[in-house]
Amino acid sequence: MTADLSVDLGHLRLRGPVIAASGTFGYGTEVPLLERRTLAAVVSKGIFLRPRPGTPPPRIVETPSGMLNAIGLQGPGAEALLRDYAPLWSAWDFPVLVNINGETVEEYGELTAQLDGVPGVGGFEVNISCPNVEQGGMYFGNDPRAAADVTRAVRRRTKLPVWVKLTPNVGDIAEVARAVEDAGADALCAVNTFLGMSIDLHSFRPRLSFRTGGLSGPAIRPLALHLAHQVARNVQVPVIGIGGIAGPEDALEFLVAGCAAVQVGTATFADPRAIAGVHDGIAAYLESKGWTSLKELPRYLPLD
Amino acid sequence: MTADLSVDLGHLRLRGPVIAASGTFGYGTEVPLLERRTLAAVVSKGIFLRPRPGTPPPRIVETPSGMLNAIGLQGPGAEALLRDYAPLWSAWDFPVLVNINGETVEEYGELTAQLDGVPGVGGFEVNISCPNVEQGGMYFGNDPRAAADVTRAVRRRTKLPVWVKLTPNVGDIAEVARAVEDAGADALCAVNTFLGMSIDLHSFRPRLSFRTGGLSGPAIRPLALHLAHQVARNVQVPVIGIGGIAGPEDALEFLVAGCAAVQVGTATFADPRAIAGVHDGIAAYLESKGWTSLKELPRYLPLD
Amino acid sequence: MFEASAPLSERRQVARDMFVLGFDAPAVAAAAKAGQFVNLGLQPGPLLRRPFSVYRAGGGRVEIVLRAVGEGTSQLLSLREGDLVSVLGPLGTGFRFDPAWRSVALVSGGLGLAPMLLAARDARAAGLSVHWVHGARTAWDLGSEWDGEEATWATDDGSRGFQGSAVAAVEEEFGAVLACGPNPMLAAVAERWPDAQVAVETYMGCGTGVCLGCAVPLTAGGYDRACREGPVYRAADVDWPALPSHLYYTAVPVASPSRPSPATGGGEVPV
Amino acid sequence: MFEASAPLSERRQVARDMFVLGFDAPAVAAAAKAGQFVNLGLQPGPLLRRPFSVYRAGGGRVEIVLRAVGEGTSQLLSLREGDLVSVLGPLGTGFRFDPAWRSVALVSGGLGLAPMLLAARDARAAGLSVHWVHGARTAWDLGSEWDGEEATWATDDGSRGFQGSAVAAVEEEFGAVLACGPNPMLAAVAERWPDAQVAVETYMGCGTGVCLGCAVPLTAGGYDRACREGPVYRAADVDWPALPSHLYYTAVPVASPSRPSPATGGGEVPV
Ligand SMILES: Cc1cc2nc3c(=O)[nH]c(=O)nc-3n(C[C@H](O)[C@H](O)[C@H](O)COP(=O)(O)OP(=O)(O)OC[C@H]3O[C@@H](n4cnc5c(N)ncnc54)[C@H](O)[C@@H]3O)c2cc1C
Ligand SMILES: Cc1cc2nc3c(=O)[nH]c(=O)nc-3n(C[C@H](O)[C@H](O)[C@H](O)COP(=O)(O)OP(=O)(O)OC[C@H]3O[C@@H](n4cnc5c(N)ncnc54)[C@H](O)[C@@H]3O)c2cc1C
Ligand SMILES: Cc1cc2nc3c(=O)[nH]c(=O)nc-3n(C[C@H](O)[C@H](O)[C@H](O)COP(=O)(O)O)c2cc1C
Ligand SMILES: Cc1cc2nc3c(=O)[nH]c(=O)nc-3n(C[C@H](O)[C@H](O)[C@H](O)COP(=O)(O)O)c2cc1C
Ligand code: FES
Ligand code: FES
Repeated sequence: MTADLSVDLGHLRLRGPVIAASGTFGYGTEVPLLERRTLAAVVSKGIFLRPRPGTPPPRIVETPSGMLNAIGLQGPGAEALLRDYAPLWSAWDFPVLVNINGETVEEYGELTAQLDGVPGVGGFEVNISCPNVEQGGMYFGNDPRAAADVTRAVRRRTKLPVWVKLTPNVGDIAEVARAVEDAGADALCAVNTFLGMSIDLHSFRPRLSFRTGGLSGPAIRPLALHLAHQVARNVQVPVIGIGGIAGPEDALEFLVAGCAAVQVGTATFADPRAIAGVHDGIAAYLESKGWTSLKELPRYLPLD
Repeated sequence: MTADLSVDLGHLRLRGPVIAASGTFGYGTEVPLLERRTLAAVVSKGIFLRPRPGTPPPRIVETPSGMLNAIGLQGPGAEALLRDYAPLWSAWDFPVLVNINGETVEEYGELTAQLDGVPGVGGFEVNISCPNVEQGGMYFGNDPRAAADVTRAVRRRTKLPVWVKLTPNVGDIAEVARAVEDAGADALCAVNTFLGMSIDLHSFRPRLSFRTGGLSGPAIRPLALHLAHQVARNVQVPVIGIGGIAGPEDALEFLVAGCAAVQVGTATFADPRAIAGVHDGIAAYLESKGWTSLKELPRYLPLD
Repeated sequence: MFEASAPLSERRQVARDMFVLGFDAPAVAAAAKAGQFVNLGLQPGPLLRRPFSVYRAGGGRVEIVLRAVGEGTSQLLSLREGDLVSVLGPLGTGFRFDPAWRSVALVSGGLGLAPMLLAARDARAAGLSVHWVHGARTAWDLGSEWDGEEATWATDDGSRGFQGSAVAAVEEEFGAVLACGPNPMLAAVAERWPDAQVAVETYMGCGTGVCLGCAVPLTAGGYDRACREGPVYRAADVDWPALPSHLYYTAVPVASPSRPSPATGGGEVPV
Repeated sequence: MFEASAPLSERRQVARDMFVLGFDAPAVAAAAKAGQFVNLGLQPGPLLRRPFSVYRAGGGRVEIVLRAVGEGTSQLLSLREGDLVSVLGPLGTGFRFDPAWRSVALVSGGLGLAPMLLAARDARAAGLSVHWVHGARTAWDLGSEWDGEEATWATDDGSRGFQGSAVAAVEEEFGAVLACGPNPMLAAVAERWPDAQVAVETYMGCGTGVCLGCAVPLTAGGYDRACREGPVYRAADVDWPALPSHLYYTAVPVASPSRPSPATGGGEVPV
């Protein structure tokens, strides 16, 4: 007997709890993944309305149990996405959500409008870790009001699922979480990468051409777990936990901490089959406990 | 020929750039350290005015390339510190700074007054990662105004060096840094531990009895480096870099990023001689470059 | 205290899943007393060291006994002869021995046998007569090495010796009791023999007394450091209900079949 | 693409500090073409895999050639026979071969020799005559393995063959040029032979095309993925000044004499 691992997000039913994280799984087409059955959903690489070249190399630096990246949201733009990928996605038996980005509130809205209703586009993950050019480059995600504005702009343009992906680089993540929930998000994804830096001792300059980058991987797991838990305690909509998940135990920690599902990112770099490993390991765990459904997993969500 | 590794902090001259971090080196008396020559200074375990029992176990959890701790500032209080340790310290050839803590602004001030002028007490490192009981448990370090208040309360009571140790769990660390600089800090220490959590899959509760803990160790290094660099770019007083430093390369990254000195913490758990290793490695590096002094190390402090 | 970059020089099995590893570290071996521990560092490996009781010490070699329960212990058991491990020790305050006791019972459960061979050695050196009472789940889980005269075996399933716990198996009176085993067993020891010396286990950060991570709650209030004042305590001095009993020696039973790990063995699969 | 948990089955030295490692991974070996690479995962070890050109492939074995420049390569070189490594590959787009060229020059510098044995194999299979021109710092740094007819050696110090770079050592005309070596050398190749096929190196996150970490700046604008569209490019298509030249193959020369590391050897010191 196999345990029921399906997840009901309210606005969307997933066949499992493990989702491929944006920017770490390309457009879902790169790796010929044998264990597709274990993929609950894919979030595609972050996209802007128009094509973006991305940042010059070096774009990544390894750090202890983690990595910094500054890809600069390289992407083909909405038009090419719809032409090259959406048709493929429409044939798949799990949803693909598009990770959307903008430099202005209006750009998020326009991008949503262009993608909405196109077969293959299963929903939106709104990346608010983008600099707001109208407000002097301050990140949307750092300001509850700007984050809510973006969420509303997207929400207005679509009836598809709208997930908002929170940044950890903020004083009070719960405040931003409540603001975007109020603005109409169907689910919150916690969290994106943590701002970091690394210095090259040959050039005496940052190793990344962009100077700073986002830290991901197992190193951030305890921090991400804490933030995802904070968010789960402060909103009613489902929370999708992200950050350093490599094995089933890691995913289970996020689920116990109140998340409805998880995303796996950097771990797939070391192991192209990481998602299958997490999924199958959760199933094995439930079975070892004699549980028939993920719903039997105890959750830790104290009120105080 | 040995390179000159001494560091002039303006208010204090250190014989080297490597300081033992608070809470990871006890009171400097625990480990019979053969390589004392390499110790620039010791910051003692955080202390309150009165004795504190600390939190119940478990107090620590290992994480990938890091660890969470929630010791709860266990300590003997000012009286026992002066009786048991200050006399020993007064015989040492490097300064010991006391890491001071309080639940109210007044408590910081009183603790400073009690310790000031006692032989062996070489200065103060003000830990502002404490909950402010007068303001509903909000951390002093998260609020530029409260942080400045604490700094002033300490500054008023002593002419000894006053370092203020910043918390990374804040929206804009530069704002807090400028506020405590204005309030009279002689140096800023960046950074303390990052808030994190870990869940026990046997009990379905946090592994730490205190629920959350502070993440330290190599995992946080890229984050700490980024914050220390931010601070260094925003203040005039010297900055002491802290976070995940285990080897000489790590320390050099912080020095290039604008720090005047560094502290080594968690690394000493894996290697009781880590401080000597960092110090000697920096010396070897300078010599390999043909430099006679740490002052020749290029710094990366762009203005924009 | 010494830090030795010590080669593995011995490996033998002593019970089901239970192995002895020996490292050449003469200075540590010469200084080690019963109840003390060594803190082992692996590189590459987990960030923190792993503490292990000294099982045997002599001939320039330090031995420990262990079972694979997680990352560190698994890695230790996959070492090959000659591989280097950083051995830090001896650490902590071991058992005390008083000739006035005349006799001593060594009571251990499971891996709690670890300090008992040295305890027997040091007890005999103090002129005491030694009786070892050792319990485990089944006969397969009892350690196989004992060089003393008197020993009583206990198993949960009665497959060898007394059926029941090692504590219950102690029938005579002794001048003193020394015990080691899972914390709940030690709580039972404290009930019966408040003055027993028990070696506890806690999570450890440093092993050298600087981090305060290894807090042992005391009945007198406050906390001691297991790595410094301990790991050996007077049984009644420990506040047993406050000492975590949820230090599990079994990993969470999840399988990650598809993670590429040398530990999972060979094979080649398309991706 | 395959993922193999593959045992080390071969280790030999081919130049000063330069070693060949062989892993039993039949499916990878059978599929590998010249210019492709494998991405090696170590556990315990660094988080990310490490990419290496396929040096030789056959008999069920994949070989790579490397020098210790950091954590991953040092760990690889300390493996013992039978130790398992996760081999992911073959990856990337290798060299193309066109019988119309008649002859091909393989130009390599230092570790850039890595893909050249396979390139020679595949070139011969395409009916091409092959001339290898290989340069290094000194005679001690040249690789020692070459199974072909024509080869020209070049050394910076003139200790063997031509004094100067491998690029300068190429005197004849060839139907095509294939090159591999440090990026600055490849920039020189691009100057002289815009149509040469060159195998570049970049930092890599995934090696499978999903992370966009391995960006290669193109003269046409934008970036390609070294792990997917590359690592082999038409020389003139790469925007060389924009490709990082600060990928150093020498660690920062700092010594951490007192860190306990198996790598630093034995010894026991008081602390
Ligand atoms: C003073 C002392 C002496 C010890 N002597 C021995 C000995 O002789 N033989 C032996 O096999 N073990 C001994 N231990 C326990 C040993 O240190 C742990 O089993 C080991 O640290 C586990 O490491 P790991 O990486 O394999 O497991 P991890 O992956 O760290 O953990 C695996 C499981 O073990 C539990 N665990 C981890 N560390 C500890 C710990 N310190 N105490 C209790 N549970 C823990 C965790 O809860 C987890 O469920 C001793 C511990 C102490 C403090
Ligand atoms: C397609 C490809 C093929 C390669 N083929 C070979 C080969 O056949 N033989 C071989 O020895 N090496 C090869 N390399 C380079 C090899 O991947 C790196 O030397 C290795 O990743 C270094 O790992 P490390 O952990 O030892 O060093 P690190 O500790 O990661 O770094 C040590 C030093 O090497 C530099 N470095 C690290 N990674 C790279 C990289 N990917 N490219 C350039 N510099 C780097 C760093 O700047 C640092 O100074 C290849 C790289 C690529 C991308
Ligand atoms: C190379 C790389 C590229 C990423 N690109 C994006 C992106 O385009 N949009 C986004 O919202 N998050 C992006 N992320 C963040 C991940 O989706 C994820 O939130 C983060 O990496 C933490 O999870 P992990 O530790 O499992 O990788 C990227 C991460 C990496 C490592
Ligand atoms: C066990 C432990 C106890 C600590 N206690 C204190 C403390 O009392 N006061 C303080 O300001 N910082 C304390 N810290 C934080 C360290 O001084 C340091 O800022 C932090 O650990 C990051 O540095 P590291 O990664 O080198 O350990 C403690 C850290 C650890 C790991
Ligand atoms: S383990 Fe650090 S004080 Fe005991
Ligand atoms: S290394 Fe990830 S896309 Fe090339």
